[in-house]
Order: sequence, then C-alpha cells, then structure tokens
Amino acid sequence: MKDISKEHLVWMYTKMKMSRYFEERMEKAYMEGKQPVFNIGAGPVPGEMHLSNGQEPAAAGICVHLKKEDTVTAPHRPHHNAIAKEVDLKRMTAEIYGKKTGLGKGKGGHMHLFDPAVKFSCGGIVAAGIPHAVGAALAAKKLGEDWVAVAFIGEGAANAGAFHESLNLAALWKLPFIVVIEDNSWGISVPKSDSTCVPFNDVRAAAYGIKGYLVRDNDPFEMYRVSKEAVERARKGEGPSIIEIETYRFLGHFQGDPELYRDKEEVPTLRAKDPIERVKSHLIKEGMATEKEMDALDANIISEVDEAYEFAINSPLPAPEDALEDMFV
Amino acid sequence: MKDISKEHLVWMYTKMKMSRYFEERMEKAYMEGKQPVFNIGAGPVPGEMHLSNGQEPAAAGICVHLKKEDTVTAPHRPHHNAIAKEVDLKRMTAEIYGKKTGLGKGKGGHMHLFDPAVKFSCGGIVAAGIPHAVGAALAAKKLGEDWVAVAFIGEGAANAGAFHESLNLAALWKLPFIVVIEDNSWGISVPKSDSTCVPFNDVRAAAYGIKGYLVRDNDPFEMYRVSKEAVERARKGEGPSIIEIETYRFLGHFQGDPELYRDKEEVPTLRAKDPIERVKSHLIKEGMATEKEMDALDANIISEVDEAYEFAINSPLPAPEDALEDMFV
Amino acid sequence: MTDTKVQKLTGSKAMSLAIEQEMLKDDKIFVMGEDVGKYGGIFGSTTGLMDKFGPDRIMDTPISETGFIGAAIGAAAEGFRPIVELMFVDFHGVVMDQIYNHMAKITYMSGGNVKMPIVLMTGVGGGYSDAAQHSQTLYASFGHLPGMKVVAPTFPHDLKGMMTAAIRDDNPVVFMLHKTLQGLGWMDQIPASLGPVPEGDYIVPLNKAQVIKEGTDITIVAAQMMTVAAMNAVAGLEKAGINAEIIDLRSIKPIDKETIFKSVAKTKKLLIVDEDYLSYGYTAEVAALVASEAFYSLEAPIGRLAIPDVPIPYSSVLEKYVIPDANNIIAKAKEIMES
Amino acid sequence: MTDTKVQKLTGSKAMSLAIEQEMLKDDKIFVMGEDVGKYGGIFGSTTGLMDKFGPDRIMDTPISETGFIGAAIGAAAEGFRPIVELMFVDFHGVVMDQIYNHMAKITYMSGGNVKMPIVLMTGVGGGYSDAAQHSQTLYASFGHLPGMKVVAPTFPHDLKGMMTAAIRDDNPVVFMLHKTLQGLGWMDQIPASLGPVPEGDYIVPLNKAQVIKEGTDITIVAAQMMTVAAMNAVAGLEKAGINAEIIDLRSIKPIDKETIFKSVAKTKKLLIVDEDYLSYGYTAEVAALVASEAFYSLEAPIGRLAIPDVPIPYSSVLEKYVIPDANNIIAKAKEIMES
Ligand SMILES: Cc1ncc(C[n+]2csc(CCOP(=O)(O)OP(=O)(O)O)c2C)c(N)n1
Ligand SMILES: Cc1ncc(C[n+]2csc(CCOP(=O)(O)OP(=O)(O)O)c2C)c(N)n1
Ligand SMILES: [Mg+2]
Ligand SMILES: [Mg+2]
Repeated sequence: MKDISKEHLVWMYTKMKMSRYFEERMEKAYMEGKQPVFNIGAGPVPGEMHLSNGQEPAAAGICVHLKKEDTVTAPHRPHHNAIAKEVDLKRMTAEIYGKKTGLGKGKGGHMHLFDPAVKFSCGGIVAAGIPHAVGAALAAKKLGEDWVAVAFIGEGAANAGAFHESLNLAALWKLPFIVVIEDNSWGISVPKSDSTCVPFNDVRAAAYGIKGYLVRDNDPFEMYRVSKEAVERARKGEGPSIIEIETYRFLGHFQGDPELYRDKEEVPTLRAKDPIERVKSHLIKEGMATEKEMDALDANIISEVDEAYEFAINSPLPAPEDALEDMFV
Repeated sequence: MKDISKEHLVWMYTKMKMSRYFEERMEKAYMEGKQPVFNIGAGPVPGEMHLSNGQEPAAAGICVHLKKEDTVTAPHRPHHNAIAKEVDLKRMTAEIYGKKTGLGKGKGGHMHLFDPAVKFSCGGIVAAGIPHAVGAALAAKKLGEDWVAVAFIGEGAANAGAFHESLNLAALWKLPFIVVIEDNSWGISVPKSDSTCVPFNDVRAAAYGIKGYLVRDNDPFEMYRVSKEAVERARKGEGPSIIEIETYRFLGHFQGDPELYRDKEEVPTLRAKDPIERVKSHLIKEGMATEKEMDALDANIISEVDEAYEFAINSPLPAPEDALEDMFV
Repeated sequence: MTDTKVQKLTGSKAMSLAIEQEMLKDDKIFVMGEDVGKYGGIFGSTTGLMDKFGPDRIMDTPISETGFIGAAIGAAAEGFRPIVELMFVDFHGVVMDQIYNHMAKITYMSGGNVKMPIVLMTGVGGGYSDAAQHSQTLYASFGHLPGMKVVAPTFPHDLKGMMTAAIRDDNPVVFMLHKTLQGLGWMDQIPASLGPVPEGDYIVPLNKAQVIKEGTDITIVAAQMMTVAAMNAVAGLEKAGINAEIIDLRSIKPIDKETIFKSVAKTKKLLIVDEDYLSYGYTAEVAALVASEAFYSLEAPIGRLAIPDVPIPYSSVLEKYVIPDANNIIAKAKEIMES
Repeated sequence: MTDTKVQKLTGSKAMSLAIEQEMLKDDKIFVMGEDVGKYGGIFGSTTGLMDKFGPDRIMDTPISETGFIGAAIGAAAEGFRPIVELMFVDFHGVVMDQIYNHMAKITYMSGGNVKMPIVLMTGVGGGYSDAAQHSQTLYASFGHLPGMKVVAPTFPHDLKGMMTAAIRDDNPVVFMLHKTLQGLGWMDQIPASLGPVPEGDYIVPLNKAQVIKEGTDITIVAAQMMTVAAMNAVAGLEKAGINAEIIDLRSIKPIDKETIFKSVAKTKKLLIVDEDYLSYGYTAEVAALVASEAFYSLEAPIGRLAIPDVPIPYSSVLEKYVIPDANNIIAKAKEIMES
C-alpha cells in the first residue's frame, strides 16, 4: 500500500474519524428528550435520523481525490459524505438542530443539507440525487472544466429507475460522473439478496458500456485506489464509472429501528473489522505516524466536532414566521 | 431454416400480412377528413396515429410461440402486436374509429386497446407497459401456470426507468417475462445513437444476470428462433430475457410527421428488404406453398381485414353522455 | 356493523386486522411493498402478517415503486387483488404515472372491461419534524385525478372498516393512513390512535363523511389529524360560546357533499381545516361545493386553514407554525362568527 | 412593453422567439428535451433554434424524463439556466418527484441558498382525440404544490412575454403551452393562435390575470382554450342579455385574486371555466378564494364548468361532451343569472 501517500491517508483518517465521532455524538444528541419513552418528534434533534457509522471508507476514499469545484450529491444518510466533502461542520450541525444558523436556516434538516460553497447537496428520496450529479457533470463539461460529479447512493437505490436513466445519460454524453454505491447489505429491513437480482452492481456497468469497480469488505485502501482511477478517468473525459463498495451498517436503518430483521451476530462481526482502525494501524505500522501523533490528531478532530455541536446548541432557533420565507429568491 | 415448420411460417406470414394490410388501410382511413388541410383532430379516425409497417417480424416472430393465456403488453404503436396476439380485429378497428362496439366503447382509442380475452393491452406512456407484463408474469407464477408475459417496447423505451425496475424485479423473482425491444432506429426524431449509450440493448441483460438476444436486420426467421428459446426458458421457470430486434420504420413516427430529420434514402432501402416478402419467398422456395396458395391466403387476409373495417365503419357512435359511464365497476 | 364483540386497538392493528381477515377469505389478495414483510410495514400496516401468510403473499420489494406498483396493475388485470404500499405519500412522484395514467384509467379506457381491484396504501402527515420530503398529506394530489377512490380515515374503527371496504372494492382505492393515528410505539401517542374496533368483519363505506360532534353555530370540516385538532378545539370553542359541528371527511374523493350541506344548512357557517397545502386543497374543493351548490345556506365568509403553500419545514418551531392546530381553529372560528 | 414594432406570430413562434432572444443574451441558458432539436419541439416551442444554437445548447434527450429534468436541477445548482421540455403534461407522473420534491423545494430547504432558475415547459390540452393519456391540462396538479410558479398563457403576446419573464426568473416556472394555441400547421387553426407580438423583448408578469373583455353582469374566469371558449360565448351571452366580464387567468399559481375580486365586486356573479378536472381544480380554488375573501360581493351561487371527473375519452363525440364549450358557458351563465 505504498501507493497511498501519508498525506492522503491522514486526510482519509481525519474525515473518517471526524464522521464517526460526529455520528457517535449525534446518537446521543438524538436521544435527548426521547427518554424514557421514545418519541421520534421529541427533543432538540427530532425527525428521522440515519447515521453512517461503519460506512466512512466509501466517502473518504473518493473525496480525497476531489476538489472544492467537484460536486457531490448524497442520499438520506449523508453525514459521512458531507464531512468528507468538507461541508461547513458548524452550519451542518446547526441545521440538524433546526437552528437559524443552519445551512438551510432550519428548514432542511438532516436529510436536506445544502452547502453550495463546496457543492454538496443531499435529499430524502432514494436515488433522486443521481440525476442532479449528472446535471453537475453536464455543467462541468459545458464549462470546459475538469470538474467531476459524484453521486453517493445505497445499494437499494441501484434498483430505482433514476439510476438507469442517469447512467445512460452520463454514458451517452460521456460526462465526468461517478456513482458510488454504498452496499451496506440492507435497504431498511430488506437484504440486498431480496432487492437486487445480481450479487454486485459493478456488472451493471456493462449496460452502459462504462467502467465498473467493486471494492470488497469495506476496504478503505482499495476504495482509494479505484476511486483515484475513476476520478482521473472522469477528469480526462473518459466518461462515467460505477463504484460499488461493500460497506458496514453498524446501526439500525434509522435511530429507533428495532432491527428485528437482522442477526444479532452481524454487527459485532462488522465492528471487529472497523475500517478506521485499519487505517490507523496501517499509518502506525508503516511508520507514517506515531500513536502519540494519532492521539493528537484525534484530539483535534474531537474538538472540531465538539465546537460544531457547541455552535449548534448555542445558536438561536428561527422565529416561527420565518417558515414563510425563502420560498422564492 | 428447416427448423421452422410450415404451419408456423404460414401463421407468421398471415399475421404479418394482416398487420401490413391493416396498416395500409389505416393510412388511408386516417387521412379521410384531413384533406386538403391536415388537421389531426378531423375525420373519422382522429388523434395521433402510430403505424407499424415494417415492424411485423418483431410481433409475429414471438407471438407464434404464445397461447391465449400468455400476456402481451404493447406501447403506443400497438397494431402489429395486437394482431399477432389475435386481438378481436373487429372490435379493435371499431375502437380506432371511436365506436360503441369498440374494445373500449370508443373511450380508449388506438393507443389504448384492451382485450382481456386474449390478455392484450397497450398504452401511450413510453415504457409503462413493462411493469404490467411483470405483474402478469408474477400472476402466472403465483398460479403455478406455465404462462409467459411479453412486453413490447421501442428502443427509445429501453432508457426509461421503468425498464430497469421491471427487469430487476423480473430477474429477482425469476418470472416468466420477456421484453421485446423493437429497435426501429428512431424515437420520434431522435436516432438510437443519440438516445442509447450502447449500440445494442441485449448487453443490458448482464445488468440482470439474464439472457439477452439480438436479432439483426429485421430477420423474421431469427426472431422466431430466439423467441422460441426465450419462451421455452420462461415456461420452464428459467427466468426472463431481453430480445432486441433491429427492425424498420417505413412511415413517420406518427401520420403527419414531416420526417425532416431522416435521410430520404432510408425508407426505400428498408422497403427493398421487406420482411413479409422474405417469408413469402421462403415458403415458395422451400416448396411449402405455391404462388397460388399464397394468393388465396392473401385474399382471405384482405377480406378479414376489410370485414373488420366494414364492421367499424358501420357501427354506431357512442352517445355523448356515455362519457360518464365505466368510471367504476 | 355485523359484529358486537369489540376490542380496543391502535390504528395500525385495526388496519392489519382488516387485511388479515380478508386475506384469509380470498387467496387472490396479496401484499407488496418495501418493508412490509418482517418489518411489518414502517407504519405497522402489515404487522404480524408475514408470520401468518409467508413471503409469497406478503412480499418485500426492491425500491422500485414504478416496478412493483406497475406489477400490481398487471396482476390485477389477471384477477388478483393486490394491496400495495407506497411507504410515504411524498414518494408518489416516482410512480405517479402508474397510479394515475394506468391504475386509475384502465377501467375507463377499456370501456369497463378490465377491473383494477387494487388498494394503494400510503403513509401521510407531518408533525414530527420529518421535513419537506416526508411530511405531506397530498390529499388533493390524488383527489384531483379521476378513477381512484381516495380515503383518509381517522379512527381505528374506520381504518378497519374502510380497509375492508377498500379490499372488497373492484376499483382502485388510495388508502391514506396518517402516521400519527397508527398508534405506533415510536411516535407521539395520542388518544385518537386507540379506539374500539369490532372483532368481526364489517365495512365502513368509502364515500361517507361522518358528523363526529353535533353543534349549531359553525360547521368544521376536517380529516385525520385536523379532525383531531378540531376535537381538541371543542373546549376552547365552547368557552368562546361557539357550539361547533365537526365533520370528519373520511373520503377525499368523492367528497360526501350531502353531509356537509346538511350541516351548513343548520349552522350557516363553515370552516375547513386541512393538513394539505392551502391552494387547490380540500379547503378549496369543499368551499367551492358549498359556494356553488349550497350557497344560500351561507351567512358568512368560508374559513380555510391549511399549510400556507410552503414545503413543510424541518425545525419544530417552524413546522408547528405551518400545521394548523386547535388554537388556530379557535381563532379562525371566532373570526368567522364575528364577520 | 419596451418595443413598438409588432408582427403577427403564432403561439409557437412567439414562444421560440422569446427563447431565442434570451439565449442570445445569456449563454447560461440551454434547452433540453425530447425532439427539441431538429424537430423543433413537437409543439413548436423550439422552432428553428437548433439551426441557430446547435446541439450543445439545444439538446435532444433520451426518453428519460427523470434523468434529464433531474439533470436540469443539477445544472441549475451550478449556475446554468436550463429550459426543459416535458413533451406532454400527461407524462408528469414519470418525473413528478424531480419536479415537486426537488426543483420546487430546494430553494426553500436550503434556506434560500440555492437558486433553481429552471423553466419547465410542457404541452397541455385536448380537443383533438388524443385520448386519456395525451389530452389533459393538469393545471391543478402543479398549482397545488408549493415552490413553482405555474403559468398558462393564452395569446401569442403573452406566450412571448411570459416566456421571457419565466427565463429571467430565478425560480422554477412551469410554463404550460396549450397545443391548440400554438398555431401549428397540423392542428385545428384557430384565430386566437395568431396575434400581434412586439419584436423586441418585453415581459408579461407571471402573476397577473387580465380582464380581456369588460362587462357588468357576470365575471367569467378562464384560462387558455376556456378563455377562447368564453370569448366565443360572448355573442350568445349578449343575445341572452348578459354582458359578461371575461378574465384570462394566465397564472395558475399564484392566482391573481385582486383582479378577480375587483371584477366580482362589480358583477356580483361568478362563473369559472376549466379544461382541467372539476374536483380540486381551479374552479375550486377560485371559488374558494371568492367565497372566503370576497364573500359579500357574491349575489348568486358560483358556477363551475370543467371536465366532469372522468379521463378524457377518445371518441370525438365523447370528448366534446366532457370539454366545456361556448354553449355550456352560455347555458351555465344563464342559470346563474336566473338563480
Ligand atoms: C423513492 C423512495 N422510496 C422509498 C423510500 C424510503 N426509504 C428511505 S431509505 C430506504 C432504504 C434505502 O436503502 P439503501 O439505498 O440501501 O440506503 P441505506 O439506507 O442502506 O443507506 C427506503 C426504502 C424513499 N426515501 N424514497
Ligand atoms: C414517458 C413518455 N415520454 C415521452 C413520450 C412521447 N413519445 C411517444 S412515442 C415516443 C418515442 C418512442 O420511441 P420508441 O420507444 O423507440 O418507440 P417507436 O415510436 O420508435 O415505436 C415518445 C418520445 C411518451 N409517450 N411517454
Ligand atoms: Mg443499503
Ligand atoms: Mg423506436
């Protein structure tokens, strides 16, 4: 794995760790006001909450190759994608707290984060963000820029019509477009084998005459490599790619999910293979960082995330009648 | 081509010829009341009119393997499909004339023909009939019957989301489902090369782990063969198939289409390779029929079609207030 | 109502019981949808059914709404009676073509020769910060289009009886279940989501509103959570000296205008409350029916309360502002009484 | 109107001229749709533009409405100003999610931080036997949902001016063109589809109705072909001694209620005519606006004429029965005058 520079590995580690710690804090924040009786609408962070613990390699492994001008669209489970695309963490957290200082002034919420400064967006409708990324790729091509657009989706979304229409368009117009399929084995309670007629979605590239890549077992290093190739190809005008990565869903589909549909053994097995730990031990083993340096890095990450939470918690709520604003610009 | 029996070849010829003659009469019938100034809403057959002259092999080549209990769904260009599925020709023609005796009592029209007796339906929304055929295939499986469901679509429809969702479902559930893609090179004015990122849609079978077949140059014999295999496989529970056939659109997208977008040479070249003539000369060459027998066959076909037109023309129109009926059953 | 034994059930249990009882009688009925199997439906509409009927009749699907709702249409044409779930009504936009151009029109286009006995059940409603793409009711988006019966029952009794009626109907029925009225363990627990439900099978007609509180001063027409809000407003209204008659719409299409006209003939005043968007919602349709067909009953301007033509915002403070509640109802009723 | 030179143009030429003039000024504008290239748009909305701007700016697409309308959203977020065509409004069901959950809501959900300057143009209307899936107007299906401006101009002058306004607007505009008003060579040629159009650029506001005939006895509110039908009814109405004021709605969302209220304050009577379905259509919304906000102007029941909640049938004789015409308007107006 000498092919990955220290700088890139540290960057990936930082984003993955930041995402993980962000989500772990969110797990707790979300439960505030929801105990002892769970009520989805209660507390400072109400509504559905889809966390991404375990899925960090999918996001960090490709975003390390992206720049600010590249576009990312994400689905309902967007925090790790947003963090890897360097969305403003304070305003993102404030949005999730429904605050006036949030990215959407509290109107969007956790599934609807928009940070045009880094060209990030997400949404709650499965597969709907794919054509948006195609449109961004089309814009890049029209402008003659070497920008790339990446759409993150779950494996469940690869069976939606929008997937097919988008891939055909992107391939037809040879756009700098990449779809990253985060295969966490589940679409809510439905296992991939009950939703997808092929074992792996990389084979679907054949339907579009494009490149398909498969990353096994949530491997952050391999995700880095195939993404590098796909992004370079896209920048050079060589067209779109599908990247599927087998990843891990440590938590329920949403917080509060009773998870009666999955084996109790599944999560401990996955947690034992924590991809963040894999990167960390690699950094240390290869002499790229010491334990102490890693601790210092962690401390920085934690304080950055904590600051974002402080900002969110201390920010004012919108005024009720703000609900009528921002309809039209 | 000894593999195709005389009986089957004559059946195919009959349906193809019937379809062709039906369409040729329709070409004229449609222009009634629309001369000297064309007005789409005028005459006894108003509205859009999509004819299928040249595309007959796609329909006859597979329907020869079907029985009454098998289901067919067709798109906006449905006459050849309907005729090959043995839809009641009189009531179909009456429907196109907007008569009370029509399949839909004049409510449906040429794009919306429903003949439940032979399990035929069609519709005007591109690709929308594909999932209906999947549902019929699901019904067959639930009933434990060996029935098959076939969805006819144009090559343009293979880029619609419904195509992908349907194929995934059919493959996932291993349904007796076949999609026949009639590639007539055009989606209205858009050539296949501007709509489809791969040269041929049979390769898209790889995305579903199913069988894909390609029939070149509108070949009725080859269409017969691949369809036979696909239908047999479906009946045996071996799952769905994609069949793409390169076919010919002799006429405009709809009647009245100025066709400014296509080369004047294209149609004469296609007409020179008329697939109906190919079957006819094969029958004669192989000694399966004499010229005289073929003439007699043609005469029968013509009179059957003419009878259907007479029936339609002489049938009463619905009463205006019938418009309020048949909303609910 | 043919049965006398009554138990207290939540909305979701009432619904799933109706499905169960009908499925036991007719093996042409099957259920398709996302997470309807082991999960029992995200909003509990198929609770326990997987255990009873197995995966052939309770079918989990991929996230392919056009595919599987379209397949329901094809299966219905072959004589089956599919019940399909569109998890949130907010997702209708990925499958509306199948719903309104095919499911709703095939019977008519075929001159009555093809039946479409499909129940499309779908979760509606907000109030728990699920934001702009998961909180709508969209009653009118379905009510506007011909060929579907559209119902939105409030109470467990009606959820069961209307589900039974919907399953037995030979036409497409859009069955809107309000999440907050399902009595789910993870949502706000409100009294209206638990209620008496007869054990045996019975039907509640798909086209009848119900006067759930009689009154003399003003007619309040509402559905689902707005019916609940209207009931919650009763005390406050009485304090203001207003004796309201409250009508639970139950059917979005067709609207039971006779029940409304009869009430307005008595009260002479009308307030309509909707959790859907204001413009072109049922506040419009009910007002128009009265203003055109019962005009001379009216003695005051019609009042309309609904989501003020903005998407549902996420932040609780904003969401509360846009969804009408008992206080809004009281204020608006007073305004009408004084106008 | 900043220009004085005027030519007679068809609706389609007026529209395409607006697009051309704006495209010349702003290279961020491009057009996407099925058959918008060489064909010039099935209903002529892009006539001649391919020759002028080439395939990079006038882009034919596959039959992938979710794909390319979704791509327009993505391109808009990057600073482009896409004009996209949904060939027939009847097809909206395959792409409604992109339209109403994203295009219409992103600005709001982003707290105003993302602009969506998209024009979605789409062909509406029946009357030429194109049957149930190709003849609808569906005004209300779009008017109901927040976040879009929805316009339906009638005359060539307004088609040009409102198209120019739509393109310049930083928000999503659904631009409904009525096929019969495009002045196409292959459709019924009606006088209203040809009219005076200033040569230079000008805008007609997206939110203003227009009184196109003054009168004193009854207000008739209509849009597109129903406006034409109302004008065709004028002679017959006059013969019956009815001097009608006719308002061309032009904007479906928002509805210009001031113009309507002002008229009803004068005439005291209201008839609304719609080529959309009756229930939950603009006959409902306009009636509700008047019955709630201009109630005391009214002296008679409000009249509503629209498609009677059935799909549009194919056969001419049936189709004519369901689409309101001048005779229906005269009969209904008389009924209101006598009520
Ligand atoms: C069109 C649509 N259908 C259904 C849903 C409900 N839904 C939300 S997330 C989800 C599962 C998504 O699975 P996957 O794509 O694998 O993503 P994951 O949740 O595993 O990250 C479903 C069915 C939706 N949001 N949009
Ligand atoms: C969803 C949808 N989009 C667009 C149309 C308009 N339309 C009707 S036929 C057609 C072209 C279809 O091309 P293809 O599938 O190749 O069939 P062909 O007409 O060549 O038989 C189009 C775009 C439609 N009917 N439905
Ligand atoms: Mg998943
Ligand atoms: Mg074609």
